[in-house]
This record gives sequence, C-alpha cells and structure tokens, in this order.
Amino acid sequence: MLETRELSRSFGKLAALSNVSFVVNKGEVFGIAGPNGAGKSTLFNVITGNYTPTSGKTFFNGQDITGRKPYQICQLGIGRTFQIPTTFHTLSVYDNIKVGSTFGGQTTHPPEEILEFLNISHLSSLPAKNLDLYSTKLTMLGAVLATNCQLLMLDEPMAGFSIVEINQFIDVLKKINKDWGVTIVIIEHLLDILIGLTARMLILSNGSLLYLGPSSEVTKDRKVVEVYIGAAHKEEFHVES
Amino acid sequence: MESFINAIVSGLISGSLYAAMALGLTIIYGISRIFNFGHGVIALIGAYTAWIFVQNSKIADMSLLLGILVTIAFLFLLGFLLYRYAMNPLMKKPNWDISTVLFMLGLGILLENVILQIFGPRVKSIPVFKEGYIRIGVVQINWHEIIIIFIVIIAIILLNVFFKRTRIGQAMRAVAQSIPGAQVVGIDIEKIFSYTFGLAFVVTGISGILLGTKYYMNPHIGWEWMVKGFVIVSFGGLGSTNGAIYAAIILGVVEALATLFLGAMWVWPIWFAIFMVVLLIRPQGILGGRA
Amino acid sequence: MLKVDAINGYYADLHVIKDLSLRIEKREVVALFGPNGHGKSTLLKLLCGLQHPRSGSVYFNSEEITAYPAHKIVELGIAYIPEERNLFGDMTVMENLNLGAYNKRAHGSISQNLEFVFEVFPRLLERKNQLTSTLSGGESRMVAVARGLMSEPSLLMVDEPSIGLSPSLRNSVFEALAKINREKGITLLIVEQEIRDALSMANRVYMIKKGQILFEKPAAEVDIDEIEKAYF
Amino acid sequence: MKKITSNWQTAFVTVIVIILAIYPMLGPSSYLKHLFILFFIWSVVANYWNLLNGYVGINSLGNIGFLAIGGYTSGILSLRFGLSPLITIPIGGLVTGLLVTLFLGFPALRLSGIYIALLTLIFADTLPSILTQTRDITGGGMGLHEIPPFFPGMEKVHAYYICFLFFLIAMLILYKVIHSKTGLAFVAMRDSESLANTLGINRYQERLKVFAISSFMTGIAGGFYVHSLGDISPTTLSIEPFLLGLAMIELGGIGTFYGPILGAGAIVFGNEFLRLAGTLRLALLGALICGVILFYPGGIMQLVEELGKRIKVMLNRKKVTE
Repeated sequence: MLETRELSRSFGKLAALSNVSFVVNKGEVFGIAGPNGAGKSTLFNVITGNYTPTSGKTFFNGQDITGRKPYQICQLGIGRTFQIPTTFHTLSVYDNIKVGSTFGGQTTHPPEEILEFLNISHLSSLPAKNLDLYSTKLTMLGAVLATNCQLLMLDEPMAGFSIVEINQFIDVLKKINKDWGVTIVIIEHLLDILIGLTARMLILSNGSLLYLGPSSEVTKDRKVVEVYIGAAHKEEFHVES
Repeated sequence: MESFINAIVSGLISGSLYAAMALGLTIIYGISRIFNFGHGVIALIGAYTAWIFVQNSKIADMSLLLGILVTIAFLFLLGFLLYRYAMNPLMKKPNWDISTVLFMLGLGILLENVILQIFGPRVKSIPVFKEGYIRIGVVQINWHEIIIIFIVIIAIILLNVFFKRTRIGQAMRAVAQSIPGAQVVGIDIEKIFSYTFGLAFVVTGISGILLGTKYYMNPHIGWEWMVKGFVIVSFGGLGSTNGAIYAAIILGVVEALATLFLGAMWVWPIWFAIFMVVLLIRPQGILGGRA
Repeated sequence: MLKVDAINGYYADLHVIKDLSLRIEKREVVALFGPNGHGKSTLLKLLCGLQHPRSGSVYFNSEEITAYPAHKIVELGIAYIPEERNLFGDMTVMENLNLGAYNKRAHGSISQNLEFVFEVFPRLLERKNQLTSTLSGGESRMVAVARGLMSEPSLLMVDEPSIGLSPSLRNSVFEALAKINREKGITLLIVEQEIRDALSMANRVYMIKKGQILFEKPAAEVDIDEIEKAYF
Repeated sequence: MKKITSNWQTAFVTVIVIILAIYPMLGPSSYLKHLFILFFIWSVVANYWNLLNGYVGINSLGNIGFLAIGGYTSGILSLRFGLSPLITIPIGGLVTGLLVTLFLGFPALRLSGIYIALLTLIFADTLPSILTQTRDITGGGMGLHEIPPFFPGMEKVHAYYICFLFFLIAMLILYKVIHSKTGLAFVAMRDSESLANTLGINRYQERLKVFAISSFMTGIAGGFYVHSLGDISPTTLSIEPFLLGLAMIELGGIGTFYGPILGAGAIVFGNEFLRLAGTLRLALLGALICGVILFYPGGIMQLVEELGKRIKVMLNRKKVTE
C-alpha cells in the first residue's frame, strides 16, 4: 500500500534520513521505532509532504506521490497525527472533526459517526482547549479519521499517557484497524507496546534503517539492543558488574 | 555625457544617505525580527532635535555637534525604554509580529503629530556643514555632500567594529543567530534587545540629521523616508546590513538615472516595480539568506 | 550543590515532569537515563532557566534559583550544553568560545579556559577561524561543549553529548568530560542514551520514566538488566 | 446556556437594526445622517479589513487603497461616461477585486508575514503618484467632484437608507463567508496551520479566495462612498483614513464580527468630538491604537464579553438566592 524507495533528506550537512526503503502492506499495523533524532518524525514529514525528500521516492497504491503537498496527500487517503497534541483549540470537538470531514477528500465520514466511533459524543460541544490530554489526542485522531484515510500514520500517539489510557488507546487503534480496515503506521518509543501492537516494524538509527522485520524478533537483534541500550558489549558488561 | 556622470555621482550621494537611513531598520529587524513601522518618525525626531540647536546659527558650528550628542542620548533612551515597556510585553504574545507593527505605526503617527504641534507644518532644513564645492573634471560636488559620504562611511565602519569587536555587539550578533544559544551562554536577551533598539534609534536619528541637511523636512516627510527604507531593506534582504547598503546605492543611482531620462515622477513607480520583482524572484532579497 | 524539590514541568501542554526531586553533590558525575520523551531534556531546561517549573523549587548552593532567568543561572556557575547545540553559525569557532565567556564570572579566566579547551579538543585549535556552520557534526559538538566550559561553570549539564557521533569521536568527547571532572573539579550531570559509556564515568545514576524518578543508585550497583527493563 | 446567549444576541441585534431603520424618520439633522452614512460605509471597510488581518492573518495594510480604487472606478465611469451607479458600483468592485488579486494577491499570498504588510502598504503608497500622472481622467490632486448620486434628485435620507441596506447585505455576506467552508478553514489554519494542511486544506487557494472577497467588497464600499458623498480625492489615500480604519479594528476588537462595527461607530462619532482637540486629533488616534494594543488587546468586544460574564454571574447569584 505504501512504499518508500531510498528516501533521503538532509538539513544542510546533517543527513536526517538516508536511503530508507520499506513497504507497508494493506491492512497491517506497522511500527516505527528508534532513538531520539533517528529520523522518525522526518520520515513521516517526508511521506506526508511537509518536507520534500532530498532524493528517493514514495508510492501510495502504486502511485508516485513524491513531492505532493500535505493537503494533496490527505486527499489521496493518507492521514497523520502529530507528536505534540494539536487541535484547533478555539473550535469545539465537533467542529474539529468537521474540518476533517469537510476538506478531507471526496468521501468522508460525517462528524457524528466519528464521535460515536471514538466514544466522545459527550464532549461534542466542548471547546478543544478545555480538553485533557487523552481527549485532545482522540479529537486529533478523530479529525484525521474523518478524512476517510486508508492509511493512518501516528507519531508517538501515546506520549504522556497513563497505563490505563495506553490500553484504552490501543483498543481504539485495533478497532480502527479491524472494523474500518484502515492500515496503520505508528511511531512509538516503548518497544514492548509496539511489539504487542504490530506484526512488523522498522527501526531507524541516525537516519538509516537498522532493522526491518517481524516485531517478535526485534529484541533478539544485536544491533537494536546496542542502539537502545548502548551496551555494545552487553556480555562483557555483565561480567564487570 | 556630462549630465550622465553627474547623475551617477548624485545617485551615489543620495544612495549613501539612503543607506544610512536603512541601517537602523535592518539592525532592528536582523536582531529582534521586529519590523519598525515607526522608523520614519524616529529619523525625523533626530532631525528636529538637531534643528533646535542650530536654528539660530547660519553655518553649523559647535552647536550642531552639541545637538547631535543630545540627539544621540535622547534617541538611545527612547529606543531602550520603548523596547522595555512596549515591545517586550508584546513580544511575549502569540501574534507579536503584527501587533508590534501596528503598535509602531500608531506610535509613529502619535509622534509625527506631536512634532507637528511643536514645530508647526512649515518646511525646515538644517544648515549644511560646509559651503562651497569642488570640481573634478566635469563633476561638481558640494563640500557638504563629500562630508555626508565621509560620515556615512565612518558610521558603517564604526558599526562593523562595534558588532565584531565589542562585547555587546557580539552579543547582538549572537542573539540574531540563535536565541537559545545566547541564553545558554548567559546573555540577557531582553537587555540586548533594549540596547539594539537604542542603537538602531541612534543610527536612524543620525541619518535623519543628514537627510535634514540635504533635503527639506516637514513633520510628514518621515513617512516618505520610511517607505523608501522599506523598499531598500526588502531589496537588500531583511536583516542584512551589507545588503541594505548595496541596495541603497543601487536604488540611489536608479533614482538619479530615472530622473535624468524619464522625469522625477517615474522614480517611485520604478522603485515599486523593482520591489515587486525582487519579492517575486527572490523574496529574501539580494543578500538576505535568513529571511 | 544542586537540590531539586518536587518540581512539575510542561512541554507544550504535556505534563512531562511530575513532582520530581533529585540532588547532586559537589564534584560528582551524575548520569541521567531514561527512555526518550520521558522528560530528560525538559528537566535540564528547567534547571538552567530556559523553562520554569510550574511548582516546586530548585536550589543551587542553597540559593533558590527556581524563577531565575537563564543568564542569571549561568552567572551563578551552571552551564548547560543543549542537545541541539545552538551554535552561532555565522561566527567563527573563536567567536563562539569568547561568547561562552560572556558572563562576568568567566572574564578573569578566559585565557586559562581557552588553553584548557584547546588542550582537550586540539581539533578546535586548528579550526578556530572557521565559521561554525561549516563544521562537521562532531566538531560542532566539541564547540558546544567547549563553549559551555568557557563560562567557568562549577556544574556542567550536558544533554546527549554523544548523539550523532562516530564511536571514536564519542570516546574523545567522553574522555574530555572525564578530564573536565578530574582536573577542574567540575560537577557533571549527563543525560545520555549511550548507557555503557556514561555509566563507566558516573558516580551515581538516576533512572527517569514518565517524568518521575524510577530509581536512584550508585553507578557501581547498577544492573544493566534493570535499565533495559525500564527502556523496553 | 449557549442557546440563551445567542437568543439574547439575536434580539439585541434585531432591536438595533430596527432603531437604525426608524431613526431617519425622527428627523435628525442632515449632518447626523451624514455621520451615519459614514458609519455604515466604514463598518463595511473595517470589517472586510478585519476579515484579512483578524480572521485570516493576512497582514494587509492596503485596504484603504482598495476603497480608493473602487471609488475612483465607479466615480469616473459615472461622471465621464454617464453610466448609472447601479452598473458602475459593481464594476468598481470587480475592477478592484481583479486588480488587487492579480497584482497583490498572487504574489503577496506566496510571501509570509511581514512581506505582505510591506507589499500592501507600498502598493497603497504608489496610488497617489499614479493619480497625479493621470490627471485628465482622475482629476489629479484635486480629485473628482460632483459625482452623480445613486439617482437624480437623491436626498440625504435616501443615501442613508441605501447605505444602510448595503451595510446589512455586506454584513450578511460576511457572516456567510465566516460560517462557510472557507471560514472554517481559516479558523482551523489560525489555530494550527500544520494540522489544517494535514486535513486537506489548501492554504493558498483559501487565502486567495478571501483576499478576492475582501478587495471586491471594499471596492464596492468605495462606490457607495463616492455616490453618497459626491467626491473623492487623493486625501482618501492619506494617512488619516488609513489610521481611522486601523483604529476601528483595534479598538473594536480584532478578529471579532461585531468589534469592527462597534469600533467604526466609536471612531466615526468619536472623531467629531476629537475635532475639538484640533490638530492633536491624529496624535490621540495614534495613542489610542498603541494603548489598546498594549493594555487591552481585545478592544471593546473584550469589554462587552467581560460585562456579559459579570451580568451572567449576577443573574445566577440571584437565582441561587431565590
């Protein structure tokens, strides 16, 4: 469904992303992880048209979408959320979602349906600035879902959540994936959550691909452990201590 | 041919005056990202303050020097206090860019009309520094204009030394390049912004004095000076000091040539056309890289 | 030397630091570990005055500095080296270093500090007249650390000194930090993803998760499994 | 609760509209009618200016220029070619909209923040020199005089009602624009540009639309201005009208619907009192703008809202005690 070919992006001399290629299949939940500054958000921004890649291409349903503007990407059926909880703070929850259903593309979901689906109908008339973190993020998610995206890209959607909220949110994601058949790409720091949620994942380090494969095997990968723990000689270290 | 060369020379003279005038605007923008829409009236305050000291003497003498010193002190204080008590609180609000613009517009008109109240609508001018002229080949230049160019060059050199060598000048450049970086090394950025306004107002005021000796002045002329300054700094690249100097000289020569070949009424439309073309092709100006 | 008492801090609208307390003793090297996005960088920004806690207090040498602006904190002797480096790109290495000594406290010792900095990073001496925007990532990192040292700090807080560096450069940066502590007696607070390197030079470790201290231990007693568990 | 306040609002607005409709029948002086005409036209100008600066964040400083283009176009067509204002006013609006969108909209809206302010200001500043060079058509520095009224034999009271009607329609259109798809897009972009783009909003296209609407309507207002007052000259482009417009928006409450109307009222009628201050009038206006921005950025609307809240609290307390 989504394919990147040797995607690169640099800022001045700094290569934030170099030659990243991967494929996301229709219907799957795909994970992206990596340390700070590894290029995860840059990867999202390049795919969704916020940045143009320095080189490389992106394909969506076989169509080359490299260099399209964010609003065009949206209308093609790719939705995304932001790491920082972002809503239209002066608008009500209903109107926030209405923006998505008004501008999202040819077929969109009416706001009522989204409110119902996310279980936030009771918040409908509340201004978004009065929401707590969890509802803020649900509202952002709702606005994106209203565009009727086939592919949903989530940038650390659970940052700042409590354990309970994380579990609730995971249920919501599963429902979106199963009931609506939306393909999901998710960035998450906590590997255990990602392992539980996804079948396959990609790990970035210093802008390049470190690991791409089944989520269940990621903790067995030596390079991943190195990057995440920084213990290049894990065994040695055990001896020392 | 003779008139052509003379036009070029007079273009260079007015260009250097325009450069002086644009400097204050570009210093403030380059360091604080505030666009001073009250720029013209600050130049005017400089000119009128100096005029107070010389109105009774025929040729400028010590009283002009004293006038300039008082003007410098007064404008520095004005800029410093203005930043501290008006710009600083506005800078902390989300739509600071447009609110500072509108505030300075309002203030500019307030001050313009205060000047009108004090000095009346009649045209005034500051006496020239030195009467007479010299002749080089076909070119005839007034001593006064030579002195103006000399002052402008000295001012530009002094400013360069200030920004390169002094502690505060370096801090100003640092703030312009990275505000968090400046904070991390212990620079009090609010203080530096206040000094920046003080310095820029002084430079602007001096340019006003020079303009007042070359052209006539009335309480409303500041507006015209300012709009010309806007075109210059946009052409040169917002915030770029060197860009402003080159742009001012180019536009000064263009003005002189347009006056010679097409007539004075075409000057402004040509400036506007240049402004539009620059904005369309290279919005960051000829030298600006960080706009 | 530094005492943090139940502070709460925010990043945008996220409550990232929750009732967090910690202390740092003189001449110590303290390492701060924790997963990304759990408040490490925000904590450092709160301590150096770039951001301010909404509640709680911070004491430095028993002076309360909670509400002090950044420049005042630098003057007291706390230097912060941000992960983003924030160098002055249109200035030379030398100008950057001189600005590091901007605060009054550092004036007297500019030449000694310069000497020390060039001894620690000989590379910078070669590049002293180069604009910092033209430096490589490793060199920029060195300038950032060196600029921090120029402020004559008694406490140096470094955010991810090794990020984006090759192993050999990483080593030289850590060696330099160790030298700073050993020879100049500067207290260090290091936030790091490279746990092994940081652990080898630290006296004490704080593990931070979800904006709170998960545990605090002498470095010698730290079990790598514990840290790994907290990360995953 | 929300229903009740909006009902109150509707009732209040209806009463004001009825009062304005009956007012001329009470036989006010011709001068007062003149002031009301100015008020109606300025309300439209200020509100469509606020549409750009307050709602959309396009920092236009050229709206008085739009007014002048519309006014001159309509004035010239009716004066020199004898066309009916019924035709010339819409033509004036169209010419303004086209000229401004072509020469300012396309380039300016690609630029950001301060450049738009610069470009629009310098554009408006260029117009007077164009006027002096086209003296044969535009009357140069003297301007146009004895521009035909809306219909032969028009009296002040007719002009009053025509401008009142124009004011009502313009406000209705503005209300529709604000509450349309485009309006929603703008509130969204103001709150978060990046999220708005991510949800499919085409920033450039929406901005161009609103820029065209604002310049078209301001051009129309220029037509109503010349045909009710009978003349226009380059003084329209001087600093004073510019300042008045800005003061209306700031004083009334930038980014609000009713604010610029209240601001227009306060300035048009207050300006008459300010005439007592003589030449200091403009200085006072400048000070007013500075003061409002610095100390009370919400303007009159903020005051109204705060009063409304207080009244609500008082009413609630009454209910509790009862």
